[in-house]
Amino acid sequence: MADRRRINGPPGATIPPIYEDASDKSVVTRQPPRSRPANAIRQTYLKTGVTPSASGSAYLEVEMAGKPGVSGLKLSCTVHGPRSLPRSSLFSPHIILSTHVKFAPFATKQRRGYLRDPTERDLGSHLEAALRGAIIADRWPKSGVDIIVSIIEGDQDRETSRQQGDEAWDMMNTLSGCITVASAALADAGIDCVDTVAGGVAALVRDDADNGKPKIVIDPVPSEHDKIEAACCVAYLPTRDEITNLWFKGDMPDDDMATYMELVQQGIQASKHANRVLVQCIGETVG
Amino acid sequence: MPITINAPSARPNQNPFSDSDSDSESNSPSGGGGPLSDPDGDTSMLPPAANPTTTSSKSPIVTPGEVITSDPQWMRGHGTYLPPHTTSITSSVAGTLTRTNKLLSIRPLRARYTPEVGDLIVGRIVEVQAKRWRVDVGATQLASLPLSAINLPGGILRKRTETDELQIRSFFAEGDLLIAEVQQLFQDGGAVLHTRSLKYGKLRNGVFVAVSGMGGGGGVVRSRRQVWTLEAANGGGLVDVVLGVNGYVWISKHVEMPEAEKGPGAGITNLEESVSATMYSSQNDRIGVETMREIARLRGVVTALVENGLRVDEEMVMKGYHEAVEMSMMAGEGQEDIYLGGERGSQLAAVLTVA
Amino acid sequence: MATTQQVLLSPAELAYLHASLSLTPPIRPDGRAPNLFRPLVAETGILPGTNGSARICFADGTEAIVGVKAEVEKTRGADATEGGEDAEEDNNREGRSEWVELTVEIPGLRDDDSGTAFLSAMLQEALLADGGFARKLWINRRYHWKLYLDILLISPPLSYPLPLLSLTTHLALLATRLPRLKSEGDEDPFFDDDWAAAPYLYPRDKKSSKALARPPVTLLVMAVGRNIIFDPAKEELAVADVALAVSVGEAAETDDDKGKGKGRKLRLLSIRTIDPPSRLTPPGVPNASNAAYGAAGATQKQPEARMAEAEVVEGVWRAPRGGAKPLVMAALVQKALERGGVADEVLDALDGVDLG
Amino acid sequence: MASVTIPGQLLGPTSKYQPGPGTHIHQTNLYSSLLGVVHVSQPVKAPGPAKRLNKITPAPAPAELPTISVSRSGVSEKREVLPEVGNVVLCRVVRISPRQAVVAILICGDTVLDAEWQGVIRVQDVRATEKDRVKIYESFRPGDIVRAEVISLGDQANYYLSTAKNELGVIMATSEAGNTMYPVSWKEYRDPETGVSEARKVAKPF
Repeated sequence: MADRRRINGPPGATIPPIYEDASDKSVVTRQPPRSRPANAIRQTYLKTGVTPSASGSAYLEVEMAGKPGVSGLKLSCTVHGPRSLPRSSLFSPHIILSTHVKFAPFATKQRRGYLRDPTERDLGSHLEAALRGAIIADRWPKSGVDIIVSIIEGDQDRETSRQQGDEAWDMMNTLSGCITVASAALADAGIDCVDTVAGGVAALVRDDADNGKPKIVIDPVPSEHDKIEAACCVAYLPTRDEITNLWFKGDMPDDDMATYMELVQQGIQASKHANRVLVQCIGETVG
Repeated sequence: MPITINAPSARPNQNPFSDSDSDSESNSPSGGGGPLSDPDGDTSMLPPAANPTTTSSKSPIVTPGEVITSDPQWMRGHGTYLPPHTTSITSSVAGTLTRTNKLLSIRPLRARYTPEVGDLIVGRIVEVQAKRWRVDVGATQLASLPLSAINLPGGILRKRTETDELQIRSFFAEGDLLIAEVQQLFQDGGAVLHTRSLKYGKLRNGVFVAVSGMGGGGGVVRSRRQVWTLEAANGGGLVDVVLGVNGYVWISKHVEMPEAEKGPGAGITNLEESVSATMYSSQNDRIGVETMREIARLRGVVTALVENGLRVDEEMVMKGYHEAVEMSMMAGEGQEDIYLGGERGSQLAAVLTVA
Repeated sequence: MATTQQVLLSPAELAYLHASLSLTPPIRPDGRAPNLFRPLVAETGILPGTNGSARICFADGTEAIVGVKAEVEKTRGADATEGGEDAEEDNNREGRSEWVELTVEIPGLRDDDSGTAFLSAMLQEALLADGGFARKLWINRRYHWKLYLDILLISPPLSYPLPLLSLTTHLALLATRLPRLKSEGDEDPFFDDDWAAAPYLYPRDKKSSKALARPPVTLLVMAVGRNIIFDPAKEELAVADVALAVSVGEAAETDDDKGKGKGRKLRLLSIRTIDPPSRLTPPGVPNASNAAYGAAGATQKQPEARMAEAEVVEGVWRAPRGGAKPLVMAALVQKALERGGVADEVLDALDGVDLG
Repeated sequence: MASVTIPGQLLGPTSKYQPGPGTHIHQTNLYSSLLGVVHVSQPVKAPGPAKRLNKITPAPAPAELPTISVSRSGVSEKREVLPEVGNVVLCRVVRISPRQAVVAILICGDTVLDAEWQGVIRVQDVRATEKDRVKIYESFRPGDIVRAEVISLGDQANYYLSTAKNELGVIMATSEAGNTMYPVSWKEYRDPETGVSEARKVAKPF
């Protein structure tokens, strides 16, 4: 995929514009704080079969809460295969899964290059781990399937300058969207799965409005909170009650497991919400 | 303590082949007769090292280009060469000097396995082709096992059919381990294997460990017996050990050959038929916990021998195993009593080198 | 491809390994106790040209080295907020994640391989999750240190190299020193060129020269059945039901923690699921449906094209499907995080390495 | 009973059904593994419709449970199937060599395949009799459409196919002049315009 034949310029060669923070602190534009309840995800739109030329495809859109005109995550996923492996590859008793996650160059505030950067590869690895647990690989010997997720619009608010500074929290939301959309596309392609896997994110946030007391919310929007302490993204199989991928990071305030357990539990809840959307969506295509 | 971190130290000066070298190489029939004295009984005949630096250091290691001797009484063996217009035998590899009567050869410190006809090896299938398998035997090249060189299920009278070709993967598939014998060598060092014996075939019921084989500094050496069965301690039952000459080792629960005791009444074909029935099975038998523990202990012995630069053969493995059993008894009923890595491994090796 | 390398093992081996690791207590192929690491040899300060370096190797010859280099860099966008009161700023110095650049190189893998990207993202994530780390690189409001961590695996990866790389990075960071700052305030920084006076990145106690704070460590934990196994070797990972990389850091002791038993207080920094290679292993064939089994094989059976869906037969390997129960995962994390548990002892052992 | 299932949906216990395509077993229950329509087929007295009668086969399954399966048909036009041993496939000859003909499998059973799977017809699998006198170039030419049966999953790249039955072989061929030909005998096709015959392994017309 990546172009290795010629030397491409570094994708981030220019310094992106830095928006000057308003000197008067009171005028700082701030996102309205989260208006949804802590245990609700944003509205999600999902549709399968959007790309006729692919074996399976799906499109996912997450609304952006609060502000009008600012859009949320937009993902498109295509599944190609099962198809025969290249002649050079070795015999495989299983289907060979390869996942590609790519941001459109304009998907985020800072422009992305056409080559996949380490973040995208990393997301690809996460997605692969999440899906590999879900598919029944031995149904398709000697074949391969490519799963390509394009992030058309990232889950970012362009008006905040470097308020949070860290893209890392956005990645979790993006990954959970990738998992859900890829799961729908796999079902559309007719590849055997043990269950419908869906992604969910939960975060431990600290808001000044709550006197800095940490609380757990699902499907967090980083700009809606003052500080995200920790977050986790789960890929969850609802009927089997199993997790295929868990990604947690953050700074846990204490060493007791209770907060962690609660966070994962809430992540599962978020995934169940997403799964409801998923099931309804793929059910509709048949009806 | 779940972790041990040591400061780096020079490897204890063990000469892996110091006293056993010529033993394993010349393999004299009276080899059991205690530690070897020099067959010639003449230590002064040891080739004088031309390089003064090596004489001062005790290291038995020679490096490429090092002149071993210019005395014409010695003969040039593997790992040495004669530079043009001289008569001095020079090393062409880094390794230890071996002397067999008048023959000087260098055993390289690290080398891949070089197959020889008749070697009993353990191999792993890496590729299945139309009429043959490609087998990893730890050599520079993959060995090949033709479909015509295996025993087909159903006995010797069975004719090879086209169906066999089509279901070649049901005999051996990618990843499968097998015991085989080197039947033939190509000029380029590639080997052709065969499994046409009841002793050979697919391996199951055990664990695999790869150590360096013939030619390595420590590892499996060619000896009289590469395969044997032992009565494991602590009620472990019978355990088979296969030391492939290529350094691939298989340790498994002993499986009684069905109807092997039927006596002469049962024809050889009958026997063959019943044995070959299980030849291509990939289903493990039920294995007791005690057996598994002893198998793990044996595997530990083999790795400990290799990590401490000792040779791996039946004698050393058996000695090491008995020692390991002793050691765990001394230590008492601990959870880690089968572990033979790190400290415990060196301890074991120390005991073995003294004995 | 997979985040972990595919290993070629026969179905019979896999079935044996799985059976022996599912026993209580599990029997590991090398006889280790479930929480026992492979013995290591470690040293620090091996590269004089770096700000800090370390080397760790296993007995099987797997070896990693880490070099840490620091450069002074102008903080981007800092000039915009020129002026202001110094005293107040000192407390909320903000570290930024881009001040740390971490690369992993594994022989035999392309540098843009997703497995390598995954490894380096994981190590970096653990470092940065500890918010205090980037803050240490702050020089003044206009300048900061840019820290380059280059992690090299020297030998081909005989097992999943994550724990090795993490431990080596930990040691290298412990040994890292930055030149002492001589300038004051927001002027262009200049430094003391006496290396002996250079302070450690992780400050130490003057007397015992023990580090007061420590970088995080990442542990590889896997589960087979109900057993939890640390530092799995390649073949053990090949039968794992689930494998996690758990990054653990040290937490500051508060007063009411004092009585909570021995060991240090730990906190969780990051968790990642490692895609275990077990899902890509070839399945075994039960004797009952093996075309080459028994005398029946002689009669021409149609070679089975595809394995029919069947129930589990004892002694026959089947690649696991699906994921892991949330409770199993929680147990893995709990075990790693335990006070006085494995992570604690690993930190202790790393503390014992002479930082020369 | 035709209801829609999604992957992971419970279908019933293994004590009641046998698993068919599109289902999987988890613990003791059967679950769907596809998005599709459920079919339950009662066991037939003689299992397997096209069993050759010249062989005595032991009774295969003592349990005579109905088979439950989930199929994609009806859900979407597109569905991918893998060629399986015993399937009759239609393929196009891609290239020939003295030892085998390489083909691209286009249709498997009654399904048009999305992807192209490669297959080979080895010289010994061309016909059932006089195998040693078969010449590939007298049996197939590149561009021919061939009906064949899958006999093995083959190696990493190829499925092994056979045309060693009367009703298998070339069903469509073009002459060297470029005209579509018609079969005249079990081993000949003829060009209607030039009248020239070309040798082929001809499939017996139904």
